[in-house]
Amino acid sequence: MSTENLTANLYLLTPEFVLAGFALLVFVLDLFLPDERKDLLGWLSVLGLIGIAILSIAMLVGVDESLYNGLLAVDEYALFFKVFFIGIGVFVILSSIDYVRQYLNHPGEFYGLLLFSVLGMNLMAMSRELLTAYISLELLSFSLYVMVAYALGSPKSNEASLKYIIIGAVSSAILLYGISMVYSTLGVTRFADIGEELKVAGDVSPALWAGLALIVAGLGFKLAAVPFHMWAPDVYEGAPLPITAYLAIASKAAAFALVLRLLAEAFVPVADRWDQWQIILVVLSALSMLVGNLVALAQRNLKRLMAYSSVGHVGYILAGTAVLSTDSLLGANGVIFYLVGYSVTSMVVFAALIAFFNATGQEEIVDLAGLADRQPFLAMAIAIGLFSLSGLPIFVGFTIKFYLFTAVANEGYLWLAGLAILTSLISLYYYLQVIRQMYIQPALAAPAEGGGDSSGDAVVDETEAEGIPAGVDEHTHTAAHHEPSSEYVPLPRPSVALIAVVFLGLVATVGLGVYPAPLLELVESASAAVMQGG
Amino acid sequence: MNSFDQSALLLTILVPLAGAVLSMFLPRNRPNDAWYFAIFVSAITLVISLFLFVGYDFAAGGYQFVRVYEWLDEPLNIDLHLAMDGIAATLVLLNGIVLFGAVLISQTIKHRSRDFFVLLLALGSGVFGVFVAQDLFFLFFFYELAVLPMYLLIGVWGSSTIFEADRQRLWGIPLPFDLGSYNRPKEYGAMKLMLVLVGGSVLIWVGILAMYVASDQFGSPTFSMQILGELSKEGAFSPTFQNWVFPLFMIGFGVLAGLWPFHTWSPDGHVAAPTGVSMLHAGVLMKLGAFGIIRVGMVLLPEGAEAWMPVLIVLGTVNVVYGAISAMSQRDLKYIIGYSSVSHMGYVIMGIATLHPVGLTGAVLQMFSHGIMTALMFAMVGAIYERTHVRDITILNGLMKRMGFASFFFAIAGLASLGLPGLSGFVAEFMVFTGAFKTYLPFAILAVIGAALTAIYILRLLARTFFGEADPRWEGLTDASPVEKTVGAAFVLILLFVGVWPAPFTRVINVGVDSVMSLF
Amino acid sequence: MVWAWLIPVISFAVVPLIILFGKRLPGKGSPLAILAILAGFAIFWVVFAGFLSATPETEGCATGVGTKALTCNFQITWFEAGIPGADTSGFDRIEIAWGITIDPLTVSMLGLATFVALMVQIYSLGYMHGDPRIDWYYAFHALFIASMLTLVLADNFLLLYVAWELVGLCSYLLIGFWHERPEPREAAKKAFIVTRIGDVGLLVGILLLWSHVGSFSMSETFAAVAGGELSDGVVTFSALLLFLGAMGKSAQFPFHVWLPDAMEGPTPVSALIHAATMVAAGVYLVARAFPIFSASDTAMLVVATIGLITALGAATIALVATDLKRILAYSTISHLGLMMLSLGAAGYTAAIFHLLAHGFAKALLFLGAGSVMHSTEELDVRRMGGLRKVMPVTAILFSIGALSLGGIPILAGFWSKDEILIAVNDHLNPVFIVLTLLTAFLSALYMARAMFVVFYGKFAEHFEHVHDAPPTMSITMGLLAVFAVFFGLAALNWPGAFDGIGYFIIYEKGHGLEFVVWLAAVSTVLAVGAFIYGYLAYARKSVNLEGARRTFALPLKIAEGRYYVDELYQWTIDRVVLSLSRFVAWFDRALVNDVGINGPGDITRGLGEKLKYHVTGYVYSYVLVMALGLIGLAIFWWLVSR
Amino acid sequence: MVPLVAFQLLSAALFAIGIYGVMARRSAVLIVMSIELMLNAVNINLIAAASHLEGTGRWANFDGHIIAIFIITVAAAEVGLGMAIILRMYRNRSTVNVDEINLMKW
Repeated sequence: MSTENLTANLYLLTPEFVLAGFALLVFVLDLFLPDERKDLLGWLSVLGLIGIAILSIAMLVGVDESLYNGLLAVDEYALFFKVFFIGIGVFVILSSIDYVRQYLNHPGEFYGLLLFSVLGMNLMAMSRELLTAYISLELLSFSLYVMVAYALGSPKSNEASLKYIIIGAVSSAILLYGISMVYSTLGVTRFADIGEELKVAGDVSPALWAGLALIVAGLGFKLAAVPFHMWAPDVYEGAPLPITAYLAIASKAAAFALVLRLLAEAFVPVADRWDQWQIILVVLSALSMLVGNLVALAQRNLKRLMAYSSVGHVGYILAGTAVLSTDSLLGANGVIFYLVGYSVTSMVVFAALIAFFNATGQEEIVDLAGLADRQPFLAMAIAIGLFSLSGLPIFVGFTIKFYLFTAVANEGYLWLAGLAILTSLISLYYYLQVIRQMYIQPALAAPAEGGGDSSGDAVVDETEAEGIPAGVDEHTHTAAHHEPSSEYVPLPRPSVALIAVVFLGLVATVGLGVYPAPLLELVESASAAVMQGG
Repeated sequence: MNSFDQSALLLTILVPLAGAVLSMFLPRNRPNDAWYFAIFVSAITLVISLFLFVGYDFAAGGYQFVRVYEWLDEPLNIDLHLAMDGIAATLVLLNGIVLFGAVLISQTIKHRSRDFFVLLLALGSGVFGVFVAQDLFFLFFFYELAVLPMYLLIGVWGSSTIFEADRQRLWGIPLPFDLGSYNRPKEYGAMKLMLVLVGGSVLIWVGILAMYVASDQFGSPTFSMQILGELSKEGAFSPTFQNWVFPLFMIGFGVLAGLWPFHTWSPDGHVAAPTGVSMLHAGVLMKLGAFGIIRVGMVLLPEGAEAWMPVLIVLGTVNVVYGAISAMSQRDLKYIIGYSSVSHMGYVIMGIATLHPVGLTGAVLQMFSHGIMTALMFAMVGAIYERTHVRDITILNGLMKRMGFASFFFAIAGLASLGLPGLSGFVAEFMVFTGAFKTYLPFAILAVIGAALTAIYILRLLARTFFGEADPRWEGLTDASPVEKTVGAAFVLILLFVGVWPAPFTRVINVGVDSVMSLF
Repeated sequence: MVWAWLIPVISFAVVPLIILFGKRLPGKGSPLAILAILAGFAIFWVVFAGFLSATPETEGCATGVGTKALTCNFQITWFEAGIPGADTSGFDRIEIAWGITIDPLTVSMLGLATFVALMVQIYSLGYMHGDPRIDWYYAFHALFIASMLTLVLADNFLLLYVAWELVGLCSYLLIGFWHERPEPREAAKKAFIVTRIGDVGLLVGILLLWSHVGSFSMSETFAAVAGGELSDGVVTFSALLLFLGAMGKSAQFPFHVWLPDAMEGPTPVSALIHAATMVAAGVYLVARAFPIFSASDTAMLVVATIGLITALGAATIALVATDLKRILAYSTISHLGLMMLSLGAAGYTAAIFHLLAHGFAKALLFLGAGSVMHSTEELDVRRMGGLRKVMPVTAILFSIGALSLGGIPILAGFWSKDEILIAVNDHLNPVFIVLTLLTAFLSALYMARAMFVVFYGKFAEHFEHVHDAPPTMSITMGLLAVFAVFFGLAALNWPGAFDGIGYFIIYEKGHGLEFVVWLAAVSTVLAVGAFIYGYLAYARKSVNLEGARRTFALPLKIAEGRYYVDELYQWTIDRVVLSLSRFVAWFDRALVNDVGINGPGDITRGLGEKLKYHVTGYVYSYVLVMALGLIGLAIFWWLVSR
Repeated sequence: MVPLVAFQLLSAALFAIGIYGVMARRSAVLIVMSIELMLNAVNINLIAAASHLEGTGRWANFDGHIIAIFIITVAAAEVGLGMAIILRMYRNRSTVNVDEINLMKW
């Protein structure tokens, strides 16, 4: 424990320091900006984040170092996720500017908190030690607690944040308890050391496996993996839409970034035990796939739907983490690739939904009726996004699933891959229900407020169409579709920022689906760094 | 081998796809522009596919127009490997023709026509891809791509069917169920089609993964069908493995081929779909399934194929007879055609199941002939339906008087489908029978009987719908539009050509069949 | 002789021309069709001459299998399927040829078909005059005759089947020509479907033969059969299956039901297709495949029996039928039965001889009936009578046909029927000859009935205005009548010119005209007796039939009910086939689809609906589940780590 | 000296009580307090472990203490945030009874 290397390469943390300082700057500026100019903060944070991304790329490419005596890693893996998270941050901010202006107070803090949460995620990707991991995780969570509660007027948002913080606190307690158990049995908290200790430890004492179980459970909450998923739908539904997007995409990705490093450094090297412990992750993943996709079938609210579907996707990614192995990068690649693809696609969907919400203030599935006529671009974006999520080509959703499931099958879990494929079939059904609303159902003349279960049931009933004279079919009946002039109210065109986000997202969705090779090279360097290095 | 030869296969995929992407930027409210552009694109693809079919050197045989594009290297090893053998060449031509016809026929699509043609072209591109892909990943990629647009194509531009038949009596006793009444909203048809087909592809996907994993034991794992084929030639895949993986492909692809009992998506889907889509789907898409069974199932897992063919021949025969019998009591024109497709795909399945060179040739030729024939039928039904808004053959009658051309073309297609010599249907079915006679005699006889049943419902349909004195309510009907006449005439000519001189097709198919059969 | 292929091809060629440009051509294209068949008739003579002069040394010719007769084959490959270059006998490849074979059978059929077709088409000029769709009529005619000629020329079974189906199609189209009326529509459908059922047998038979011989070529197949390469079972089965096809086309019991209904078509069509040529195709097929049939006694017996049943049954119905055309139709069926019987009795020559003689006579009769209908627009013989007053030409010509067919000596029918009687007498047991004679008597009787009721006896006044047939019709009838009278002389040996049909159309060995005196005498007596009785009964009305009617009330009723075969079919279709199909359709929707396909989907969705309630909304329940999950996880972990 | 397992049992019990409190209590405030209980259980565990590790005397391993300190800080922040949210809930709905806080379910 020599002291010089504690500060030797401190400069490697510059991006983080800058980010923290920048976040504080935003807070401060907020005080001086008049309310109507608050948008500037949003744009400023976007610019700042981009700058930081460039900075970190410029500084850290090819660096593979370990700070604070192995508490933080600065390697390709961390860099990859840093840029990834910053990217997500940028997109979320871009897509939330209008929303914030329309629905939220205190934009300044909003952007500041968002920046802090990005910092937290970056640290999660870097941390190689339990406490550090925990602290950065809390940094993320706290910002999220606040942001979920951000819609002050809305009881839903409030309830969501309450539930979120209670469950969050409980699970962080669980996580800490697990940490303490591991610490008390092994006496170490660095991932790598844990790995070493586990290698030498003869038989695993109850305290140890209890502790490991506790850690997994604690992280399971962050991942929203079954059975630690139940907060997700409520929080997603209650939170402001951009925050829902942020939860669904960023916090999940960050949690996986942490889990991946933990597994890679602490568990995977312990070859014989890892073979046993894989099965635990496998079970979690199977449960998540099934529950997430099945319950999503019964949803009426778009945010809840996305919540459950994201639980399902967590199941897939968990399957990927279960098949990590030292001799093949396939699993790690699959997980990271899937995270990127999934985030890109969800970003498209959520951005489009935000645009829709900004225009209508609705978030039930039935409210989307006739969107294809009212705002074709959004409809197309959502449709493509959902097709991609359900794993159909030529979109990235197909490629990532194929890659990941191949990895899973290749590690000998063909049945798990089969289950995953089957559940994606189930997911196709509810995604198609949404698409059906947008493209097939006629637009409602007067946008129905709220929607709710009643209109939700109506959706189901419409599958039995009304009687028409024998033989003569519905042609005349559906003629309404065929003259698009009447009925529907066109929506206002979304703001440039949103269109930009959606468009870039679409390009990425299709581009990565058709030609993922360049991305996969980066992914490989990242996974190589975490699986073999360190 | 000039540069065009080398990139021709890629073009078949890219041209429609690019066309789809470009059409997105056409003005929304000018339907005809989209149509003209789609015609332009599909015409190019037609030319390319013709070039490919003619350019395929059947004397040399084997895979031609080979081109490999690096896509992903280690650890997944996926190349975009394109190549075409005799079987694929025929089907590529079929797709070119039917796609062009479908686009032409879709003149009547006015609502959101741009989106329609985007999806239609994407569909066509996917189909081309399946026929020429030599890598399991891309085969599956294009397979899904071909299925993807169907939901919207049917859901948005389709039509629902509500049909109340009076309660039937059997030997004078009223039966507890309405034998003939059904109620099929287009959403249902679309959703069922989508889910069932993707459900089939679940099995395919699992099978593909299984192949990949299995090939892992022999050097690096791979999706390349060439390498996998080599491996299976060397007996790399144990019989047990083949016996449980082959059914995955057999059922998975079989679903798309309308294999009983997974066929019900096909009548409902085709009925709900708009004309152009029915043409493409019944005409080409269903062939993907049969093609997949040959290209993936039989070639990669010969032993499994041999073990499972008895099952497949039974199912195929059921398809033939069952489809024909259920078509007999239908009253909706499109349902009759839909069930006849089920029945005719039965011949294809049988021909495959015979594992006999002649039978297999027959199966492939039947794919082509049925593709043209059923597309023509749907086109003409569409023409009739556009004008009458009725498809109930108990209401339609005497159309020959008002719509001479449409009726004539339909009649020819009908005769082709009942296996009348001189039209393409006969040659193909006859070869299937020939093969089946050598291998599964009893089923062959059943199939021949099935062909006779076809005559019953086709003639019933013709007599009810086209012959007889025209009902006054059809006074104002106009005959087929120039476009419809063009498509009809062209397809009729193809039917005649194949029926009278099948040699140009058989000689190409034979070499493909040869290489497949050499594994058995 | 090679140019025989031109005969059908020319007619094929004019079909599209008439369809496409018929409307603009003079006479709506009818001259085109007639010229085509005229050319065919001309070429026929060339071929005939060429064949007579041909010797086994002639290129392409050889002595046929199982017969001394000369057979000439010319072929080009049509298409091939299977492994390229594989040996066809290995069944891995099939090679189908456009091939023609020319032997006495073909030549005679060519002659009959071309000649009758020519006559009928000319006749139709008058009969169909002014019909709006005459171009289609002639197009179908051309297509029919082309297919018919292909059928007789085909040298392999597949090509034969192709033509076989095409003639069936044309028959369908021509029967239903006046499709506005429901009866022709139904009749056409019936004809096609019933024959199609037979065709299933034919195709199966052909494929069965292929699957043992490895070739579709007739000569090779016959060679294989003669060489004993096929087991008796196969031979018998394939023979019977082929015969099934023949039964369908030649309207043999129980497939005869379509022919009477087919009379709904235009009368010239009935004359050409349903009397002279197409219905004879069945007989032709059996004769063509005689090496196969003669190799199996069972098959021969079946053929004979079916033939006899058909002949007798149809004759009795003809006796009581009241529709002129249907009388002729049943008589056709009966005579086709006789031909089959003769074939079954190894009376190869006799059968073909009768086929030709009957072809001329029956065509003549139909055209006569046609001219009667044309002028009177009446079909029910009970409302006719003494028409000879107003249409003498038709009356005479019709009578000639009737007498000839009735077997009055020196007319054509007499000779051919006599040959048949001899064959039956020689090769089958006595029951057959007795019944055959009975049939002969009956056929004479109903011919007498038709002839006397319509043209003789008391004149039906309401036909005052009626006038005789126009020249196009009467001339053609006249030409046919000449053949009906004198064709029989072909049986005789004309030293130098033609040594008798017995030496021309032969199987195994030729033999001159046999003449068994007692048989000839009996048949003559029967025929003459029948006509005299008919004259008394139907023309003079001096014999009162009421007594007979009362005594034979029941058989009469059954005969008038046409033995209720149609009813049986109708019942089967309505009650069995359609009910089955309705059931299958229901099964498909209600079970396969709504249960088999929707079921899993509904279950999954229901599962989701149930499962969603586990998220209660109460935060503590979330914690509870987390805790339980945690405990489960710990236990599970412990389990797997031990 | 007191064996480690005793402390572990104590902390386990405390943790269990805490989690039980979270489940049993209906008032959000009490729930947050129970969470504090759980966190303190963790602290006890850590300190005990730190002092017993490697058996080399009292201050063998500092990590436990450090972690504990961190936890205390974080817990404080957590409580602050939680209370703020509960307060807001009370303003909005004039209740902090989690039984009544289930607008969103299923």
